[in-house]
Amino acid sequence: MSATTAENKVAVASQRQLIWWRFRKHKLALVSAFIVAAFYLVAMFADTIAYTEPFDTQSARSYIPPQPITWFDADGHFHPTVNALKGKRDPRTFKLSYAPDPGETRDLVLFGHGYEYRLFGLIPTDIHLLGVSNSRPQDALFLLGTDQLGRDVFSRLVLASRTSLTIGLVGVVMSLVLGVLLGGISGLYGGWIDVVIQRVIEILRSIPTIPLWMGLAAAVPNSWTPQQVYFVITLIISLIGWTELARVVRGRFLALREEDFITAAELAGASQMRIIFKHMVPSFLSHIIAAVSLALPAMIISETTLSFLGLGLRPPAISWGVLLQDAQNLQTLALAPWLLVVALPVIVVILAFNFLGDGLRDAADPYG
Amino acid sequence: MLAYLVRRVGLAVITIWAITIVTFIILQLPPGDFVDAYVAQASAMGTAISAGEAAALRHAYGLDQSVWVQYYKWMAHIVHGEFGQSFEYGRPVTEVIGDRLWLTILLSIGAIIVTWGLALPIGIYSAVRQYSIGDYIFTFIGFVGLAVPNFLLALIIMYVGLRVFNVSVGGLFSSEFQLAPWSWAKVWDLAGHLPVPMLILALAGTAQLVRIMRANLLDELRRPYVVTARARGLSERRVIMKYPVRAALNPFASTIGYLLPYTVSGSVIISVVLSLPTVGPLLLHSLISQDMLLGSTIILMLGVLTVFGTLLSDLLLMWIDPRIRLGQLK
Amino acid sequence: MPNLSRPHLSRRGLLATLAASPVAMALLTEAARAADLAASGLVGELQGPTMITDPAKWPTKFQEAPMLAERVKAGKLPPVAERIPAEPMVWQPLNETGKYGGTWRRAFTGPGDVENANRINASDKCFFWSADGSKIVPCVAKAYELSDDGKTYTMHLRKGMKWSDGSPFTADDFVFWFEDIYGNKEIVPTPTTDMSPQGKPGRIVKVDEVTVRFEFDVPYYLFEEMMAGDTLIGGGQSVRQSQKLSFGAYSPGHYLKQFLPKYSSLEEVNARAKKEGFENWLQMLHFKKDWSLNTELPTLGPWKTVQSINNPIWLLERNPFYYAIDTAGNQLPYMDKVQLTLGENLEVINLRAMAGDYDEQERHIDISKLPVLLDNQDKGNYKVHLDLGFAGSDFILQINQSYKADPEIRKWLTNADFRRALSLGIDRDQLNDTFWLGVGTPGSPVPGESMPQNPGPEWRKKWSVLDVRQANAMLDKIGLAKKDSAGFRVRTDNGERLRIQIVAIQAFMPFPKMSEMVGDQWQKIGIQADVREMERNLATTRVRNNETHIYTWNNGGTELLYLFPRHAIPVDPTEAYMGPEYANYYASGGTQGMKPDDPNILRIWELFTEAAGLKAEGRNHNAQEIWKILADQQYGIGTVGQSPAGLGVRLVSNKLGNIASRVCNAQHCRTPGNSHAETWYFKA
Amino acid sequence: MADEPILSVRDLHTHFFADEGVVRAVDGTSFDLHSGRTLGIVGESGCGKSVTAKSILRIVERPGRIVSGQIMLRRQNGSTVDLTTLPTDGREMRSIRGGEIGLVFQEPMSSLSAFHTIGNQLMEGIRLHKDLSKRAIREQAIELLNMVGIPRPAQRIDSYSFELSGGLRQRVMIAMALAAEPRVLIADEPTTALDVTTQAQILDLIRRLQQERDLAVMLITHDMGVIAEMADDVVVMYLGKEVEKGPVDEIFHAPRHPYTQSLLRSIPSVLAEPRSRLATITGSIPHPFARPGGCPFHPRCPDRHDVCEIIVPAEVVIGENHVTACHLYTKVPA
Repeated sequence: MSATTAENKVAVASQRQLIWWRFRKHKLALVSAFIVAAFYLVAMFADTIAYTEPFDTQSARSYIPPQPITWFDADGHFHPTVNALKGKRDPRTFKLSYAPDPGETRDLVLFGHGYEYRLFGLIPTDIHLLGVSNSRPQDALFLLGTDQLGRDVFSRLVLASRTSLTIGLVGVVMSLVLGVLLGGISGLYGGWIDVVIQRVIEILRSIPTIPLWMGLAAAVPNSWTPQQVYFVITLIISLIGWTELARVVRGRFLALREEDFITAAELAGASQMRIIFKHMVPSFLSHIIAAVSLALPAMIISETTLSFLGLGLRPPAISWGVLLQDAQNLQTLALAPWLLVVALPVIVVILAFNFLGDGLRDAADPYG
Repeated sequence: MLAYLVRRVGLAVITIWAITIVTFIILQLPPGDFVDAYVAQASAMGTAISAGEAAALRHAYGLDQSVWVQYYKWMAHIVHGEFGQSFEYGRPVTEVIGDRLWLTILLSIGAIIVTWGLALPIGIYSAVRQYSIGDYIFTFIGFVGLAVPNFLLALIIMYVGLRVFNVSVGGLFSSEFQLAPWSWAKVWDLAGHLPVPMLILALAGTAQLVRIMRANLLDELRRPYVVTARARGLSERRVIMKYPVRAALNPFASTIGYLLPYTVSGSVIISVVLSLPTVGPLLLHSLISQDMLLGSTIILMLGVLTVFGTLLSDLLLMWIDPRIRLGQLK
Repeated sequence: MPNLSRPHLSRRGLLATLAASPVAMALLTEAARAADLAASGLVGELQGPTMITDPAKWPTKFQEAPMLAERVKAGKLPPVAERIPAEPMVWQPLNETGKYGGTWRRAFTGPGDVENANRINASDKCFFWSADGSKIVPCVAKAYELSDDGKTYTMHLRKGMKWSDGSPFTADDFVFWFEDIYGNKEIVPTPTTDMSPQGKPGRIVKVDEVTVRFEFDVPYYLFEEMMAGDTLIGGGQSVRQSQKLSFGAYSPGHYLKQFLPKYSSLEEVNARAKKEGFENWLQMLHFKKDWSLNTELPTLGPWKTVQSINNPIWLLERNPFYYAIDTAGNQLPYMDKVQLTLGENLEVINLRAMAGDYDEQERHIDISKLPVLLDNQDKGNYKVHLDLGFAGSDFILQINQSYKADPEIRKWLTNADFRRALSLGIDRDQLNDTFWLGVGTPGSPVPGESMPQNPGPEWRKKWSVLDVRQANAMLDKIGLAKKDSAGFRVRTDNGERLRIQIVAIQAFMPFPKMSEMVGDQWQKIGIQADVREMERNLATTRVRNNETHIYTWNNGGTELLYLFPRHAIPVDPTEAYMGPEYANYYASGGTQGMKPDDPNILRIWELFTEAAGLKAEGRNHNAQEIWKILADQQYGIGTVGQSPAGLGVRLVSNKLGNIASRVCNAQHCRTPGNSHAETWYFKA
Repeated sequence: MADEPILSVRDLHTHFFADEGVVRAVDGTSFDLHSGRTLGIVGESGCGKSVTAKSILRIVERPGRIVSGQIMLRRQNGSTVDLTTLPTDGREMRSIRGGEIGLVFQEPMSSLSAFHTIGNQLMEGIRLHKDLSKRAIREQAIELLNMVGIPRPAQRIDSYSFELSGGLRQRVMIAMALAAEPRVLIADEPTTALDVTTQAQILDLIRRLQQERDLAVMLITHDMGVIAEMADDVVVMYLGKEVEKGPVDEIFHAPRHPYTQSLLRSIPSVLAEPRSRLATITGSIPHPFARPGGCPFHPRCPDRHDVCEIIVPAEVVIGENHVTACHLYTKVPA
């Protein structure tokens, strides 16, 4: 029956097209999708976009404020430059101050040379998106200022995005899968499975998170590398995050089981998996999307809490949470408020993920 | 109904018992014991405790016994309505916790009320006016609240309070009431100190609740019963408040039980920063110093409150959700 | 998983010379630093009140605080003349005679912070140190004699001295401690080396009511220092009998007897313990003898606890029987109360300090906030003082000599040239500028040049200056010439990158961040350092289990090596970051732990053990020899020291009088203990 | 038709304004409802039937909006009002919803709130439109339930929707729609989710109530069988446009528009089982945004000409009350 298969194709295509159309009409979601994509691009090319080696400490660069770029030269031609800086610690106030060294300007160049790295871990190169002429970038370029150890904030942010947007998300995905799966099983099968899962959730949720973290983190072997420790800590955080979702999913499953369209689908002989993913999951997609867009910041914030417990993460595992935690002190607030800029990408990414989620939900909406 | 209650209370008791075991195991996970922590702390202060003394202390505090013996002794205490002795404070655990538990509950309930009071209306507004300017503004503020760690927020508030308003934020009592016995003046003083920590504590929770309320309500608003209610001639306001909001609120009833440990977990760091006399810092401290009985008692108390909170919220759910009440849903 | 390893850096090391950098900062030379510190006006002269020891100059008429005068009037307290000993401690205050009254507001961090007020109550020590920390001076005891053979130490107490409850304080209280506390194996299972020179236990004997004799079987010339130092025997009641400790040479026997089985029966004391909520009598005793917990405990210091430490406010009130007066005959202290308010977080304490919430605070003040603290001086109505310390290093990398889990790592940690190269690879000026704001002195861990045990100025720089080229040459020579593609040296056994772990906990100073900087600097010598930040308890457990490669701490207290050796040499298993198994061996007399195969460590032990039986000159010589070995061997890599980083950033309210412009910042001075807070007062 | 229509819709256009473009969900529909008569509106899903019903009640959800046209309602007091001019949430419009026009919706389960008893929801409708005492309202509600054929109505009034079978729920829905004695009943696919027997019972009930109360019924369905059984007049809609309109007999016996023809062709016999579905019409309904130019039906039309792709056909009068919009019947040069 070639006629019908052709027909089906049209139907399927149009269904997909439908979702795409619906998604496209959600302008903010579209923009968000681009932002998320841009962040992942940045993470992918982190070393290229960073212009200074993010771990390079130098006391002579401690707490440099964000540096302005001079876009045009005296003749009004486009010629971006930055001023070299002269730093000095006031012997009475002990404050560092930096003044532009008037004679010393540096040209900003695209694709300049900087520290060496391997692109995608393979190709050795020292080309960076931004550079300065006749100097190393870390001696002249501080777009977002530097931290106490004289490390460039911009470059660190860029490199941290890599960790936060990959390993950080693993935890979110883990708790999502656990939550939907266990909640679903609990709601679908009921009986003793339900009772057991419910008790486990109840126990996990009655214990405050801090002892759980401390207990589990102490079990991490001494010999592990910082990245491994980071990964495990992320898993630990997610291990506790799934319970809320599981309970909600269970509740929804219980309620939905009774509804007409599920009964209809059952009568029609649809398989259970098909019912779950085709019918049940979409119907509480909003909740899942809300839960995910909430889990992401929670994950990043949790990292900042860890340092309180003496479980802080150290380089090379730098993440946004680690950078944010570095900014949590009085001297930052008073002397180097620009370090708080770290919160910005976190907010932007969270918002973008959230709007993207909204857009996808609307697009796939069964009621739309 | 009665059978159900009996069954649930039975389950609750079993759950609490399981919590005691899990608690004990978790607190035993980190290496070392209280005496180790104690020796480490003493070292940091420049005091040497010899190995022999450490052994004597271990014996005096029964830490040389196996975990299960310690557990058994603790349970024996609990059965008698006691909770044993805090190693670090040298006083019965109940005395150490003292007023802190009630202040914690007070602060948490206050924070929960603030959270709900802010989140539900905003959530309803955001759902009904989805994609309006207002919705976007609330979304933005909410996520900013989520992305700024509580610690930083509290610190900023305190710093601004000092630099700009020249007030010292923190604590739950003014210095003149710190040591005073309870009186109306002290209660009034407490009331004056509660809003700032409550607000900080509520902020992250509010953003979360707004998102969930908005999502739930969006799902409900799409349902046909809303159309039929409209077709009956109800005003828009009444349509929304009576039907979808009612349905969207339903899942929240089931979370009431968990709010307390959740808020307490969230309050640990805020309490530390703002020097609030709640159980949060005590818990953190007992964990760091491995003060087993103090730590496990606090966790147990929260656990009991949670389990009964859950029981209550299930009963509440039963009461407000006819589908459950009439046995439609298990 | 993305590739998180550090970027390829080999060229950077060669390029990175500060001279080429357009970011130029005047890095301070040592001379310039001293000049700048003077210019800051924050570092003053060591000073304090003057002790008047000539009875002829003592006042004969006494006054007391108004709050006590009322109680005397009500008949609750004997008149002041009867409360003061016939031989009081007489102080001529630093500037002027003070006025009574006021509450000294201060911060503490919780029940673990007993030391906070132990130190301001430190005049319950038998002997103490002069304001500049150089001479032993009388305190609770008025004088001592040491026999020529160094075996007998006789101590003279003040006539008519009383406990805070009015009971007489006599030689019996020393005997009580020696026999019933220290002598009770259940309370103190193993005797302290402080009382047992060369493992031979000493004795305490009552000569008469006011004379106590300490007898030893071997010469113990060091004992005079031990009695004045912050040691188990000489620390005083408040520090040595709080926190479940049971040392300190004397105890209020008349009060504590009721809690000991010896004076009733085991059943009776246990029953009492149960009744009061304790598991057993020992737990009860630990509570009862702790001045910070038990408000009824008789004490000797200027203030006593009236609300215990396990509250949001730890409140102290004047001791009506305190044994010191000023030259005008006023019973000290001037200030009525000390109110310590709980601040569980460092940021909060510093913020409140800026708000002027504390009248005097040097503890928990963070040097990295110095500019902010200075900014707020006027607003908070306080002045900042910097009290420079004497210890060689506020941040020291202790290299575990007894490490054995990984033979390859052990091979390098125990290699002197490897350690020296690590030390040469550290740019101390960078650390000093970043974390000490340039006020510290970079160099090896040896104590300050003003200290008698300093081995000589040349040892400050021994292996302790930045020399990347030499470090690389040394590492190449010892067999670590091979590097991986990223420029890091590789192990000789399997060719993988050699990873050295630095364990750092957040204490005193931001050790984790400082370690990060060191790790970054070591890249230039091809050494990969993994910094692990841990919860303190976990970290010390790992140390004790001999699992650490390098542990970061300070070496505070080592400026008087014999009084506080464990931050310098492996002798005390409770804190032996440079070799826990070796310390076990030493402390157990060779029955436990691991015997060092490094002759230098054996030599250090020999010099150290011998010193107890030497007179001051010989002792100092031995200490200098030990320091020379330590500086040469680099078991602990010193960075920056003699700074105010620990307890040396002092905020004092402008309302307070008789405040020293600089106080002795050292372990033995019990900072701010030997500046005698009982002579401070509120001007208005 | 001599008598004056109770509700007359004239050239109604309801569009949805998405960012992507405008969806013309209802694009020029006109029809009249008369007391005692049934108008059937038929078409495939997505053709704008339900939006037409919602437009009449002014409950079109955003971003939908009535852009033009008139909905003239002759009110009980004799006055005539154009519903499109009333504020949607205003008092007058609210009194018309439920009060003058009742709506029965297609999904009886989800059209009732599970958190409230059916009595609560039923009485709410009465209370809104009638000034009666609590007891009187309850009595009337029970009477209504009785009227729609619910056994033991006095007990059932306190039940929840999920305790009732699908048929009973739909009866409750009808009772609810008629609670305030409206003169117009809009039934949107009232029998779709029901089994065959119940379907017949519900249709019987609607017919009975129509006779008793002289109701004007607007029956929306995709089921030609139901139309044949119930309707007096028929409007056939395709993509928001009415393509053919006329008395039921003419539509069934002399369908003019190819779409109507194929709809009818898809049932083997007019007299066959009423449950027969609209089966295969070549192709599927295009997406609203991808609305074809010219005659909207042309991509699927077996009789299409070139002109169909370009020019939208105008309505052509075929017979008395029978019009269709198809180029086959216009005099446009081919």
